[in-house]
Amino acid sequence: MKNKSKAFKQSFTTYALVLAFYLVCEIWLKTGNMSSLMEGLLVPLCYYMILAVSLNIVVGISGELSLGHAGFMCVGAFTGAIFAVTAGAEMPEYLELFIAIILGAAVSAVFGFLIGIPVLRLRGDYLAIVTLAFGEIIKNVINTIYLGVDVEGMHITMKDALSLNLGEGGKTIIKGAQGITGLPRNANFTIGIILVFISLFIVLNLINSRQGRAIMAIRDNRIAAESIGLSVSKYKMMAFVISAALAGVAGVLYAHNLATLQATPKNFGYNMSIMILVFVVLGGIGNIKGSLIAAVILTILPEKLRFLSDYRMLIYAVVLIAMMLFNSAPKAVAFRERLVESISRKNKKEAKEEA
Amino acid sequence: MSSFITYLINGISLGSVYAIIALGYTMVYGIAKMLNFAHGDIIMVGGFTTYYIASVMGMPSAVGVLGAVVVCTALGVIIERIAYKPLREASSLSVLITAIGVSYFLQNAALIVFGADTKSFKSVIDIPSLSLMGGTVTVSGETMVTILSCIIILIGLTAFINKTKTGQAMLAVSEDKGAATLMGINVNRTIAVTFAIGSALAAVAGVLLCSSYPTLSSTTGAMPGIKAFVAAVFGGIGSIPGAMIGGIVLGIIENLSKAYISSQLSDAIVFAVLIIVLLVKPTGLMGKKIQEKV
Amino acid sequence: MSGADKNTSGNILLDVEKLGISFGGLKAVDNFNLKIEKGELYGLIGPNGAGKTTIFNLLTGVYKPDTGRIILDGADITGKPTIEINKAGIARTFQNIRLFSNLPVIDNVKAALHNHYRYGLIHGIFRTPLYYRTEKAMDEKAMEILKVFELDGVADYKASQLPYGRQRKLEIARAIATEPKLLLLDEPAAGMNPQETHELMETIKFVRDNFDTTILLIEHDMKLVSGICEKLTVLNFGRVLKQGETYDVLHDAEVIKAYLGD
Amino acid sequence: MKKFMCLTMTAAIVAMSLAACGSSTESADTETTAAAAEGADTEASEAAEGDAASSDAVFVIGGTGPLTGSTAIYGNAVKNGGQIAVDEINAAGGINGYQVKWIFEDDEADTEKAVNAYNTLKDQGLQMFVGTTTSGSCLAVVPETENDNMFQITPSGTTAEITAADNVYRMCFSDPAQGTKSAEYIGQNGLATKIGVIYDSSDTYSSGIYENFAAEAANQGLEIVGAEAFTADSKTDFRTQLQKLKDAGAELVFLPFYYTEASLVLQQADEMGWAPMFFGCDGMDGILTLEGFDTSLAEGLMLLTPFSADAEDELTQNFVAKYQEDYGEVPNQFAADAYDCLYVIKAAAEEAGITPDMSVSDMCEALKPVMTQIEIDGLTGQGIKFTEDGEPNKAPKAVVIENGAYKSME
Repeated sequence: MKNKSKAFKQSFTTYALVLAFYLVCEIWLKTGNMSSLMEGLLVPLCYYMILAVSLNIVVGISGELSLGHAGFMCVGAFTGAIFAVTAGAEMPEYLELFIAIILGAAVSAVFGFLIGIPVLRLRGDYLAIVTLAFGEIIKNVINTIYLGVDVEGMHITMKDALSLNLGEGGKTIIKGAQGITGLPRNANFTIGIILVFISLFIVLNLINSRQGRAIMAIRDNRIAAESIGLSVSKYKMMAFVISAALAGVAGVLYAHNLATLQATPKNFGYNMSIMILVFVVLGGIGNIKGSLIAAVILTILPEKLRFLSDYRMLIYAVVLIAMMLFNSAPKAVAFRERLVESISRKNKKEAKEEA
Repeated sequence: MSSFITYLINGISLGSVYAIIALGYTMVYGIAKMLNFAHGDIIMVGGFTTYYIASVMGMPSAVGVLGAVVVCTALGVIIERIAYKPLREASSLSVLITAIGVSYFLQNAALIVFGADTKSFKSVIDIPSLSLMGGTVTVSGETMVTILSCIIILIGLTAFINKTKTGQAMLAVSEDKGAATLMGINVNRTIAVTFAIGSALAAVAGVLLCSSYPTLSSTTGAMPGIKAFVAAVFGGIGSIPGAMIGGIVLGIIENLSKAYISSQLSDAIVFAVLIIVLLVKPTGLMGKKIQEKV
Repeated sequence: MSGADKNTSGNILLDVEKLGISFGGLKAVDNFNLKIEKGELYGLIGPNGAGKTTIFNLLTGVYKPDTGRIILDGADITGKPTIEINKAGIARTFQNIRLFSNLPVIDNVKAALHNHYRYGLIHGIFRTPLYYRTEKAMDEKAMEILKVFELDGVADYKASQLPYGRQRKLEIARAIATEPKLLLLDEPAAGMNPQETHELMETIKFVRDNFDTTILLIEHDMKLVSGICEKLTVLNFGRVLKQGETYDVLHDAEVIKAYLGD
Repeated sequence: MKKFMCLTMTAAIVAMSLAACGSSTESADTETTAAAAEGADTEASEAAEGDAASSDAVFVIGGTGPLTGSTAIYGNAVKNGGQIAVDEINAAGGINGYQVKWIFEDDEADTEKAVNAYNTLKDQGLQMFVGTTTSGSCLAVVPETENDNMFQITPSGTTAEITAADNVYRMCFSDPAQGTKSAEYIGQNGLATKIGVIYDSSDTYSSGIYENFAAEAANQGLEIVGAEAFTADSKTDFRTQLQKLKDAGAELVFLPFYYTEASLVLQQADEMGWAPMFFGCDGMDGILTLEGFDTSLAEGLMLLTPFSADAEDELTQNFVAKYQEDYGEVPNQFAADAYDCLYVIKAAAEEAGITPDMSVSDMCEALKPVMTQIEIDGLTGQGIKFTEDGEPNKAPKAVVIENGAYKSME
């Protein structure tokens, strides 16, 4: 069937793109020509790709605006990090990472479910503001948590490190705003890319499944979807939970890439949620491949603009606005269509002439 | 008891600032149907304009305020023309992202133009504080002026929208852009006017924000902007009285939770209350109920 | 009412009694009674604003009735949510077309097959043999339905790319795919030219005969109504004006007056 | 259509990556030529033995800090302070006869961006690292420098763990030093017994000091009657926190955070008509030069600071004058710390006799043993020496603000 092959082609090119990206980077890296900056960016690129793909489930496939995605990333990051410095500390590093990822995904999924119960009752901008609120709550609460462990087990308080009353040989794990330090830095590019592939596998297969169809049907027309017996709350929740779990995976990767983990407005605040949203919108809502590319471009761009020194973020803002206008303004879209048409016409003409 | 009243008044002071920012937010949202994330940054520009005119150039405060209104209005109209108008027919998400781009732009432009160091803003309000209950409770002049301004703006906006032709055109545009066009309303012009008014309000809000909390840097408007957005949603986004009530309620909750629950968790509590309110009243305190037609 | 009297209750598919709802004090539907037999092609007509679509919304659970009962094939479905009502056997189309406009035509139908062809999320993500088996069966079933509506040639088009008339047909195809006992069609011929309307009439009859279903339709096009409906109910100001065999109803003085005005 | 977008975007990526390759080599080239030209021009390097190798070799010292965002002020201070020191050093003949190149990157005070910024510096040939400016991002960069065995001295990262790595030194006081010293000072001088604290619970620096302060307060017989927090998301309104401390009977309020927020605390306390003693840390420095601030509100404010912009000594006065001339602002202690960092590097480099042609790791190995031997007189202290742990031995000085100026409390 034509339909099938089209879907297959879509998925295939997406996988191929990521694979090509991986191979190019690996060769670049192995031949020693890669700059330290690019080398350092490889793992971040992976988690931003995962975040873009995962938010696309909510925004693109399920059609809901979420401004709290960083909150799930935060939950995953802290879950993975706590595991890494406690039970995982004695394990072989890849086993530790593997379990941390599973745990991070699971805990984020649980949070996604709990938050989804109230959030998914709302619509549109109200849903967006409530997701933003949840993201901020998660960040704020994590900043006040002090967690320690000693022979008697876990101690937790929201006051300060002294109030943990740790016994002999006790170890503070989370120190409020000072977060977690001494994390293993065992994430690497290959693992990151494997996780990108797993995320893509889940999302692309989801889209082409019975469940994905239901989610997209609900997005396109909720009332019609109900009239043919699709459970709106069930499938919206499914999208939300899968999305949260993948964001959790990205968070674990984030936490295993840096030696320290703190919840700041910069990394887990609404600014980050918005950044991920920018990937999705710029890449084309619902367009998985596009969001991957947007994630890569927008992560590298500010770094590549460093030569502008003081004007770096200013130019970044201008580029962002220009890209949005070019990508979405009806006039720009029409212009591009004409351009493509004239090029293809020219090509055809040339082909004819050659013949 | 006097502590409680002090906390309450602190809450109202903070809330009145949120309210005045939320008024501009909600108006733009109500009519242009877009979340103007750059609103907070226009506030910052208003603050800086007043600072330079009044504190640096030494002109009277009134000139500073007027200057801020002029600059912000022009800025708002220019932003609308360049960044938002081309996206009028595009998805609302595209406009949202563009607004975020504008917000980054303003913050970083301010950083370059005004420098990275924080400025201490000199209040433009010269009214002594009011002492109540034998001096145990004080209400600052800034608070009184902010609340008064809120009420004046509230009444003024309501009258403008209900009584003038432009206001009626705004209402029509907010209901249905297509139908408004058919009725001969110039939608683009109406939205431009909306942005002009919204930005002028932002200028006033900027001056009052900086007078109440006299610190000024390129990111001054960002967090109050978000909080005011929350306040506007709280009160029912698009509703003008809702924005005012939402702002003040938000300020009171923030301060009472700092006072009686936990100062560390006050942000979380504010957001939690917002969530609860939206679950009980899904369109905010004063929001209109939207019934989808089948 | 002679038709209803002749039949035993075992043959009644839909039994609506004293249905009523009001919006803000205004009685949109009041004391509405309706009995439809299995396999019937039943028409619901009336002037604009008479409450026809409101009755559809009540039957499908979009609105909860203030009064009355709805019995479908012996089961009380009054006040149930839309999803349950669909599962119980009522599917519908909408006056203003509501397709899944960004999905391919075939997926619009496959989405409606959702509750009849099942596999779990894990099967979907890991593409187990069950996934391929089920998807293949769904494709075949969907194409079979699309063929009836002559939409099989455009199965891969986005629903929004179809012309208006075909969108209407797709909506019916989608509703049929849920295997309803009762199919509600809300102005299926709206916006169609006479040729299209004629084709539609044939299709509706074909659906009734071949998909083992009963049809209740709202329509303004009297040619269609008189051409295919066996029985009619005329609604005016939320109340039943006349019920009975199509010919009798259409020649009733009161009905003519309601339609042509005073 | 989507295809077209994808194509354009992919093209953009490819172009950018190519530009990346291109620019990294290209910029390195231009930099060396520029440096060579510079080197040739300077009299100093000509004087330096006339060695051919020395004329085009420079020491590349770099730093990172937030140049954008809400904490941009601190990164800019470090950047500018470092620049002044480098200019002076170069004018005086450089280090061991080699000129110094000062490079600085924006890290947005974010852990992830700090690593990126550090890597960018490495791509530009970084040899010694003065960074990072903020504590949180410093913790993230330390493992990187440790891995590269890059010599690192942070001007202003206060968290205790930063100096755990043996390649990392610190110019400012650590959180324990400040928190503990503050409590000691208050206790030993009997300033007050009922202490209130306001701190930024979302900030590493502020909560770190608070924690150490609270721990020591118990030993000093101080009673913390209230510890109220604020966060980066609500750092303008302190009235309620102040009211709570007032109701709790606090005699002295400890403010371990930056002067930008502290100025609001002082204003709001004044508005309430409450005048307890206020005590700050090194982040408080700068309050007197805050543009537009009514300094009479800071009257009687005590703070522990290593630096004061209106100190009488010549070094400070020259620095402040130069800073004002170049950047139009009065420098704060971040700028002073950065300035001192460069002179520490100079002293150590001269002691160890390192040259720019050494590898990064060799340089670090050469510098480590001499760090405990050098002693410098800087803006932030006289006779500063470093301990084995990488901490400066300088003692925080307590000052009180009187008549709009710092006055030593010793």
